[in-house]
Amino acid sequence: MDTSLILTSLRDNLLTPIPMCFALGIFCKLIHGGIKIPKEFYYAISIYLLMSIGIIGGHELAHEYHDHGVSTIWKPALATLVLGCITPIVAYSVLRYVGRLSIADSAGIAAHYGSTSAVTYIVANDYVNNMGYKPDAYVPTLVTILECPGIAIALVIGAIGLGMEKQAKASESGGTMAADEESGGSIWEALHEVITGQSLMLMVGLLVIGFISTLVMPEKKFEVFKEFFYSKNQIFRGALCIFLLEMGLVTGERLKDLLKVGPFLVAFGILVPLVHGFLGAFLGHLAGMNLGGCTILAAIVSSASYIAAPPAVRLTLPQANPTLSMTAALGITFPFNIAIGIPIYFWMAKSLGAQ
Amino acid sequence: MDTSLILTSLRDNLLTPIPMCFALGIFCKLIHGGIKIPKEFYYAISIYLLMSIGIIGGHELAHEYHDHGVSTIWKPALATLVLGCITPIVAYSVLRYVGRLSIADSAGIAAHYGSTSAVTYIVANDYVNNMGYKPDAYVPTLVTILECPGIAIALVIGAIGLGMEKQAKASESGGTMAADEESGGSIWEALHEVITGQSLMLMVGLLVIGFISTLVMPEKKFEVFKEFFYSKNQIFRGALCIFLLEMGLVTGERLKDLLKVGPFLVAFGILVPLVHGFLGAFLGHLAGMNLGGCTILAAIVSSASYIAAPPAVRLTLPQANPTLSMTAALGITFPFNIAIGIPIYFWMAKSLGAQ
Amino acid sequence: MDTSLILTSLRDNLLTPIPMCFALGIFCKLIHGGIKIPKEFYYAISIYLLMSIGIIGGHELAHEYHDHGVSTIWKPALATLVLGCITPIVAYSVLRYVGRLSIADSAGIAAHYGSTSAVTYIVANDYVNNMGYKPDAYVPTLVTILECPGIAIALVIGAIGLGMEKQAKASESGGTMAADEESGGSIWEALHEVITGQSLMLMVGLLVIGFISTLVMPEKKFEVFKEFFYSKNQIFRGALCIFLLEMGLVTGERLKDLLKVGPFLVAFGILVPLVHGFLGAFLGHLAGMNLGGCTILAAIVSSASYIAAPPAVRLTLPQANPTLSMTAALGITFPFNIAIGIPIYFWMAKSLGAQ
Amino acid sequence: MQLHTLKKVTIVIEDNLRQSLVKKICELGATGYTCHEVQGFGSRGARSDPFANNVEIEVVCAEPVANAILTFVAHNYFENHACIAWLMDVQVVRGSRYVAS
Amino acid sequence: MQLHTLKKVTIVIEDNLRQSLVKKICELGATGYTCHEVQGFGSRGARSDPFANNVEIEVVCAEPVANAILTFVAHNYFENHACIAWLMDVQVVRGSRYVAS
Amino acid sequence: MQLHTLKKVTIVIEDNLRQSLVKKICELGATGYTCHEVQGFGSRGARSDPFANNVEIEVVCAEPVANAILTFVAHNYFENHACIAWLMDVQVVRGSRYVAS
Ligand SMILES: Nc1ncnc2c1ncn2[C@@H]1O[C@H](COP(=O)(O)O)[C@@H](O)[C@H]1O
Ligand SMILES: Nc1ncnc2c1ncn2[C@@H]1O[C@H](COP(=O)(O)O)[C@@H](O)[C@H]1O
Ligand SMILES: Nc1ncnc2c1ncn2[C@@H]1O[C@H](COP(=O)(O)O)[C@@H](O)[C@H]1O
Ligand code: NA
Ligand code: NA
Ligand code: NA
Repeated sequence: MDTSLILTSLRDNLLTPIPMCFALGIFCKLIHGGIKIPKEFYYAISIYLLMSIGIIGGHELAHEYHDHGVSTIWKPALATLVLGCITPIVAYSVLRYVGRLSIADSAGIAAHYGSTSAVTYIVANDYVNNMGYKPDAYVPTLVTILECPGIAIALVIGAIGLGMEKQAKASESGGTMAADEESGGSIWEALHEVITGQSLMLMVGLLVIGFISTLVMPEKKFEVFKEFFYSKNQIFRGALCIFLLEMGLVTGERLKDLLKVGPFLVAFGILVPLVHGFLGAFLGHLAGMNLGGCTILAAIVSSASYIAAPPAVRLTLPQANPTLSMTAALGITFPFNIAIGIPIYFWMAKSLGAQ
Repeated sequence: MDTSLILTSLRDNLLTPIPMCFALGIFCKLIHGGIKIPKEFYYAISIYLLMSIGIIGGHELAHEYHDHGVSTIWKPALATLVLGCITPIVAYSVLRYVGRLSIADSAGIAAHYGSTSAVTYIVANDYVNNMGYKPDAYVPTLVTILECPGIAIALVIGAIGLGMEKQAKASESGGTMAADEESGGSIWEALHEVITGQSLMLMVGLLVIGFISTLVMPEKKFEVFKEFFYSKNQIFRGALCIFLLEMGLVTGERLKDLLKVGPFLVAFGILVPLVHGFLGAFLGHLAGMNLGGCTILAAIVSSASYIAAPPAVRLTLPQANPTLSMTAALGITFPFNIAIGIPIYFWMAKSLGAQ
Repeated sequence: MDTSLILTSLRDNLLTPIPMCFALGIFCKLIHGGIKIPKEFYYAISIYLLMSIGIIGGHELAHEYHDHGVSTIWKPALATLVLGCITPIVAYSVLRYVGRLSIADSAGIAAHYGSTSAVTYIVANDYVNNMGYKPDAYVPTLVTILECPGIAIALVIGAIGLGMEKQAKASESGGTMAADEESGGSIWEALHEVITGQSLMLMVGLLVIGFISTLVMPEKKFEVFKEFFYSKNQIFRGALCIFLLEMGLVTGERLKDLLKVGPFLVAFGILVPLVHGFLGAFLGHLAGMNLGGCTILAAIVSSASYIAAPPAVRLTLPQANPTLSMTAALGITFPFNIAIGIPIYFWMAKSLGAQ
Repeated sequence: MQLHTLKKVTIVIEDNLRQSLVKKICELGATGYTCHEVQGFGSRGARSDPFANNVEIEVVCAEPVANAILTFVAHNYFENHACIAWLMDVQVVRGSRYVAS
Repeated sequence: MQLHTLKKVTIVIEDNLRQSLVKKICELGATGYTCHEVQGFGSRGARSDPFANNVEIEVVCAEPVANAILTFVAHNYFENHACIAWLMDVQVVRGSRYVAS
Repeated sequence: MQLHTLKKVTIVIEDNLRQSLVKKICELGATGYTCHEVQGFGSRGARSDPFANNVEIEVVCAEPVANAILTFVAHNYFENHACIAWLMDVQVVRGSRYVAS
């Protein structure tokens, strides 16, 4: 695992159409270029990508289930759940006690880092497949498991923290301040929003659909759906190019916010994912996942949500500044993971002995 | 043709991605989930589907024409025309004299059931192909023939009915009421709207294009269009998944209207299609169509239009309540056909002796 | 090269789905039909087409570069640059001195004819491939070279012409009129707009991406992108059908403007492209291009831009009437080229001895 | 800045009536209009799916034209169609352009 | 043409608040609303990408309802959300329909 | 509800001028704007295809800024571009925010 290998893998990872489309998007914004992807096109592609993750994941899960029952999957599922609980706590602690951010901002950002980014999953999946290490069949299921709990825990931490702060202030001022219930929706509302939100509904819905129809339909008839949603990656990767172009445009627009958020958040957006990634690779390996699987688990654990988390945080912790979390998640961690993180997680998993 | 066969065929039909996507859409609305398909994406897919039906239909028609001239097609075409004239009359009679709906509502709903639904065609086509019964090559042509006449006839019935009612009232009140010409556009306007509307323009236009270019181009060069618009069904069925997801969302939203429309309309939306379907299978068989063809003809005759008919009815019979017709067509008959109707029509056609 | 050959090639070119979709669009507008392509769908397809031209062009350029270095490409590139400088001057002279149009209108239209139309390139490319004459691998690069200079030169001509006219008027009236700097943006702004505009950013950006990743990635891994963006033309030509349908709708809408613009502009829109096409075929042949390449170069040189040029002209020469240039470019030259021009350029190139 | 006081009519109506209504609006004396798609909710329920959405049409015009448009809309569409219409005063730049002679 | 003078409230706000706000607007006594997506720029920066855009909501209603809506919006959204809201008089055809009883 | 009377400028203009115009609007003293795509018809014909459509820009601001914006628009765009612009009074919540100091 020497440096030259990392460099080669970096080059093989970076100089391919998908990351370069992301770079083109950023570049275009920097020179005030005119690429404009209609929002509806972007949404259409993201619907397609989420459905693809779901149905293909369900399809492979059905094969795994058919062959091994739940014997291979329960440990990785448990590991993922544990990771979903640890990461928001790690993130919150660092933000609040090292970075000295406000309770709301710390919890808000922690919610993003406790959840996951579907595009990071896709790129990591492509990466390990390209390296020739087919990941375990149940990995897409882990993505759906990871989506929710981290957001829930971070929001609860935020609510408790704000409650205690208010009590502290109230007892300080000696008076009895009336609780201001109106500000911010309830956590249950926010969780309902996440669980029934577009990402989870489409991924879980199509996972179930893929699972059931694989068990019921003859393999040959399922083929056409596999073709459309994944096989040979044709449409899938092409769509990803366009998707990342738009992500690059959005990121480029937000790059100037990097200056505003300050060096702490930049360091946070790089170092905490590395820690989370290591935890992911480690627990994944303990749970018996293969090299491809461990790498992907590391990548998704390290990644920060920028689709599911923002509206939930906005609803429950409106005081949290969305610029901070979006800049960290989309402007720092996402490109870091795409460009450098994934090869590092691969190397971590390999060093830990995953095969 | 015992029950277990119907049950198996039901399961094979229902537990496949396309109907399950429809169910997911309904489920999502029931739990107030957040799946949102941009309208433009939905339109894009419907344009693609209509073009596909047209160009592939034209392509196969050209082969049929090349091999047999018009000898095989004139009888089915005539049968379809006859069915397009009978079904609105049946539907109107049931609605007006059994259901006691107003003239405008009866004629408006009859216009929907006199026309046809392209998606029902597609699903039926998939179904019979999956069962291994390739339909006759000219079937897509029948879809385009069926689109119009039923709407025209229902609108004429409505206009005459309203005219007579007005006269009756006038003579009752003994006075001479001035005709209120302003209310409602003319029938010709409405027919122009249907004939030059999106569905027919795209289907007929691409049918002609597919027909001509198949006759002129070498088969090999036409291949790429066939690939895109149909072959191996790859893109086609994938697009259909997304389309039906949106249809499910819309249907789910309207499900609560089911309570409002009352039990008569629910029964109407199930029983009349069964009657129409039987007529379709019967006349199709008489006209010499094969088992696949008869099943599809039954399905399209039984189906109700929810794209071409509504604007035409709105224009000519604005007094008709669109909630009634849309709930019946989209909320009752469409899912009934997708889920249960098509296997029944298949069984009908088979029982009638079609092969 | 007798007439019957032209007629056959005409029929083979016209009676294929792509031009017939264009015709369907025009027909639909003429009968006030209801086909409506959502703007976002149109944009999505044009993004896809531009990215395709770029990435596949870069891919083939990389092979060419790998095999021959720049030895084969520098002459055609130079020829293209020369053509980009000549054509706006030819067009301006004809418009101003034969057609007696105003300086602004002449320069504005000349800017459109100095640039190029990506769709004409695609159709010409399809045409020569269908005829069995694979064009030189570097041709897509020529498209990107041709996009800009013609617009720049026409805008400079317009600015100088207007400046001189103003001076002339000022000295005539004997007074000292203050220059009215506000009207119209600077040429630099307009050029920045063209260079960083959607068409060039996407084409050049993806050309670079295709070039680099072809050199870096193993051929097999690039395959999936090739599949999505071009190979076997499947998605590509299908998308083109829909794109041309919309172009037909827009053109049909503008057909009535044909009457307004008068016979001179109609003649201009047919004859000048023929001259430009001849120059393209001639210089291309001199530069050593093959028959397919010469035909395409002729087609793109003769074609007029209707995407990149209009906003640039609007910015710098707002006095120019956009109806004139759009009608000429989109209503006359584009359909002329698609229907008749390309076979003629093919015949020209063949007559000149290209092989 | 020289401004003319004119009327602005705003109509929110079922999208499929757009084409015939704007034609009528121009016939009634308006020199132009501006429109965009909207979603809505009212006495006839939600109008926000692909099978049922609305369009909002804005027309700047003189008072008599405004009255003619509103009368037409009220007479033809109020009974059976999803529709709302309102009027307000606006200060228009080069307003005389929008008063057909 | 018989016209009623009513108020029109316009609110431009983060799109993801749309659903809960329109629900509240109806609870506060409005009989309907009309809305469409917009892009915006203000003190909280640009709101024009898929992760952050706005919606403009128009409500025709009687003055008390308008006041209730504005108070609700000001109290709940002004501190932490991208939001602007304004009020104007409009002349509404069959205006009594939009005054809930 | 404390309301400030301010002006609202509405400009409907060719979409490709959007970027430069909103930049200018902010330079002239507006604190923000809201815009959305529209289709239109006027003296320069229909503007409703992908090659030619309009944008409607709304700006809430104090009267002097409104005048400056309208003057700029009239001077720069009226002669050669598809454009209409109008002004009205609006009652704005926390209106002082939109008066740049
Ligand atoms: N109070 C209101 N304020 C604003 N828009 C309304 C209001 N009521 C109805 N609308 C709009 O007018 C359309 C038709 O209303 P209705 O005919 O009452 O269903 C609705 O879909 C809304 O877009
Ligand atoms: N002066 C203004 N005129 C019109 N719209 C505005 C103005 N200021 C803000 N907005 C709109 O209100 C939204 C939120 O504003 P803000 O909370 O100031 O960021 C912006 O995204 C704009 O859509
Ligand atoms: N009377 C009008 N009422 C509303 N909008 C108008 C009116 N006239 C023109 N417009 C809008 O302003 C744009 C430019 O108008 P014009 O410069 O007259 O072509 C049109 O495309 C419409 O969007
Ligand atoms: Na994470
Ligand atoms: Na029917
Ligand atoms: Na040219």
